[in-house]
Amino acid sequence: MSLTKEQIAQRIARELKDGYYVNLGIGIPTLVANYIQSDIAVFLQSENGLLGMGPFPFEGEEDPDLINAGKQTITTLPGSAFFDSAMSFGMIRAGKVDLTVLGAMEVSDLGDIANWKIPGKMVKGMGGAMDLVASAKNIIVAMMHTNPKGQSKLLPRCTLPLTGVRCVKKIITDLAVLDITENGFELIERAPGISVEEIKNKTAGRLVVRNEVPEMDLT
Amino acid sequence: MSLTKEQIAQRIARELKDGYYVNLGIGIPTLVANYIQSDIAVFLQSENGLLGMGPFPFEGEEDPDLINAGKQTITTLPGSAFFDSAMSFGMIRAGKVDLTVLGAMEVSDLGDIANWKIPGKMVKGMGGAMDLVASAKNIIVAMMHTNPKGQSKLLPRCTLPLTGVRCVKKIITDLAVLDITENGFELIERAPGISVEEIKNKTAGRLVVRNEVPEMDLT
Amino acid sequence: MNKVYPGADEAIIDVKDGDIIMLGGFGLCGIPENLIAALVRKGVSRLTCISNNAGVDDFGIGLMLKLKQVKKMISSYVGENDEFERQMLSGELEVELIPQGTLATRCMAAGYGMPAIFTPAGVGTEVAEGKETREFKGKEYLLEHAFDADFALVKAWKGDTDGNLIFKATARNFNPLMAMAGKITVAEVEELVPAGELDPNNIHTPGIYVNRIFKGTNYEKRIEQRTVRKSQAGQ
Amino acid sequence: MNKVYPGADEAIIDVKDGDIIMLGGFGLCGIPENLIAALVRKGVSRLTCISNNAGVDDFGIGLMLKLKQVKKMISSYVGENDEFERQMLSGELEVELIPQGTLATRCMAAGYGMPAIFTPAGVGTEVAEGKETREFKGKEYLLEHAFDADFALVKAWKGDTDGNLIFKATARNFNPLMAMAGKITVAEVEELVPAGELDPNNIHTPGIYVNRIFKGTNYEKRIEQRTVRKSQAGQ
Repeated sequence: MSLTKEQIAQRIARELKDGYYVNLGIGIPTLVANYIQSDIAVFLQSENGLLGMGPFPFEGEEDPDLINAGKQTITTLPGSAFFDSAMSFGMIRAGKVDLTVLGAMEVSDLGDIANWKIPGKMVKGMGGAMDLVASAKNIIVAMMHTNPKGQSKLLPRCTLPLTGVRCVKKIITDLAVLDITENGFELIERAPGISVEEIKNKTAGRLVVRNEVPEMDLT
Repeated sequence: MSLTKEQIAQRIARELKDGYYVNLGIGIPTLVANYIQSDIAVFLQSENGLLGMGPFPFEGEEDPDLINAGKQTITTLPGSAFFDSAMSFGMIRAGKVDLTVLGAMEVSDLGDIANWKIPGKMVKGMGGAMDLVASAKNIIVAMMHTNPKGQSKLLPRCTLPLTGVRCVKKIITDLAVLDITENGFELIERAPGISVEEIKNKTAGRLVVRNEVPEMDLT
Repeated sequence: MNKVYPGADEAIIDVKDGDIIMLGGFGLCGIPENLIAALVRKGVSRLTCISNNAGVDDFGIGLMLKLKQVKKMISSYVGENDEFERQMLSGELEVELIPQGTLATRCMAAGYGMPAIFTPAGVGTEVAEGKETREFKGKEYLLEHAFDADFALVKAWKGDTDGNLIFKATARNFNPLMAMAGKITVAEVEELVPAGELDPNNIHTPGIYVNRIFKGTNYEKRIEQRTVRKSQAGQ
Repeated sequence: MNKVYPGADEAIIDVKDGDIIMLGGFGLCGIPENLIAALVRKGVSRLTCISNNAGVDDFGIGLMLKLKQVKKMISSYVGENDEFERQMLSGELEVELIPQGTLATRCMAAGYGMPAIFTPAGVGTEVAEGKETREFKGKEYLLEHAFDADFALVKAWKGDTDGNLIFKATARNFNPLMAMAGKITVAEVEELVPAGELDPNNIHTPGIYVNRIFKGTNYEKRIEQRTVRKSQAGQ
């Protein structure tokens, strides 16, 4: 069965290691925060100027001066620090953020990503995404394997305006975990009950399948 | 009579205007702080990271964590702010410092200045001087008109390695006040009792003298 | 020397039609509410606004968009505003979208007297079109120029009469960067104190960067996405 | 994850001969006294040291110079040290003098992921020799590259167990810039507190930049130029 968004987030959370500084994008990536293992320390960076982001505030405790990059009211954890946007993107550019998780409209089998513009239709802007994908050492894309029309979002080449070139390292979708390799998408894990065949059918870009592909462990 | 160092500082203090942010170099320039008119507000910038530098501390109140760019113990005035060295030179480069006063070994009649190195003899380093002279809108040099051997320090061309090119606007020496103009040093004021002739004799670079040259008013 | 102004209207008295204006804030967080209201009252037009976002339909820069005071927006994200989208798609409004880090760093560059900076953001994308690129240590960067703004309008939490500013939490965002970058910088603050009352160790923007300061009033501080956990009792 | 080290010796255990090391401080103000002492004890040699000054004969980096641990100094001002001058004039010590603002900004560039910056400092002087220049708006600038340091050793006033740092007064100087610039950054602090005790609004260096932290001991804080006014009674 294909994963829910919550399950995608849950699987991504397993990529987090003790001591990691992590930037979580809007959408599915934000949900990752709910599944961080309790035995590791992870610091969430919000590019509007915060390290050490905490959960949403309790009702009535919202502070309009304390939001995340998705403009949601949040809290801070002990050890947090505020800074300006130049320092925020400074630490991103300098590679101090260990992992960036973000959504995408399309990913190519070269690791290109498109997620900021649909010409003639939607132009919200790239926000901090272009800076993040150009600088992060490790970029994981969290998205559905296909768009609402059932078309693959894993392509030989992106059709939408790019956000970044050859930058994505790993993709975690509702159907699979895939690494970007020299030979294209390499299938690493399948969602429970999803066949390699189905993943092949729904992946438009080059897909590499080696031997046995294990099912994801979401326990 | 030629001015004392204190009197040079006193004359320079008259160049300060209300609301000015001023950087005072080591030596005579430091003394300028003692002669700021009481009816104007002047903010002293110390390039090691302070705006709002105050006088020396009272005995026993020295704080080793609070020094000026000359490594002297100092105090702060109300409204002061500390910052790091990048911001300090950031505000200097951005032209936010209204006036820089510094010493010199040589000044040319083009406004070039040399004050950081005597090849084979003295190499202490340029410190912040090169940044200051490259960026300040208004640079006044405070120095003796001649060196200890009696040779002019106001030259057609500097003989020592330069600190900056065509940057000095005004020179205030023990003998005279001179502006740097297209035609060289223009004599603006004489020290009390010093003749135009003496200044001519002690100025090696091009000197422009127009009509009457008033004596400095040091009252 | 007096930097203290009675209010927003006096502090922007010399803003002219066609000026380039930076406005601090991220979303509606930390925006100069009083100064925006004064720009609306003044009715100044053909402005180029540099601001990370463009407000929402009925708040922030959205208020100026509604009155067509803005000729051009330079932003990184504008997805919260229908009127904005309408004007942009109809061609009434010129829009330059740039990466958020590039926006921030071009402000900082202006405040630090650096004419241009190098950033990898946007390399290989349409943002790079027409721009100079350069490789350093095998990685490609874009050359991006410092902004040149007539006014920077910022909002701080506390300020003193010498113009020193302290920001609160994530309402800091672009405010200190823009404060350094304007030819004339105007700061509105929630609390204005005499010089000497703020700890010089904790100043975010030294007064040298601030030309005018006033105490703002009636802060609405609208929240865009009110997200909460259930009441503490439920935990 | 544990960033807290028992002391200076453990925190620099992997510094090797020939490493490039940044050391914070301006003169003797804000220098990492404990870390310098540990480098002396460790006896590492052929170091390249990036530091605004080179200490005095018997304190600060001067202690390392005396033992000939330093192959090259990159500084802006070195006029307080006879042994330094002797080694430099005899050719034992390589010295690169660069403008102070350039030194500071090249540290910041490293911490901000900017490969190079433009500065007017040194244009037309011997500092510009061999360097690329470029004109922006009629003014000439030098292209200067970000530093690349194996270790940054800094001294802060307060720090927490997550590596967040707060500096005091002008002991801040180069410390936060270098803290951002090292491949590995080690901070010694006068006061080390549990994460959560420092006000997140007042952090100068966020912990993301700090790999190791420890509580320093026996701070001497030597004053180079003790300048005072006569006692208050005399005023």
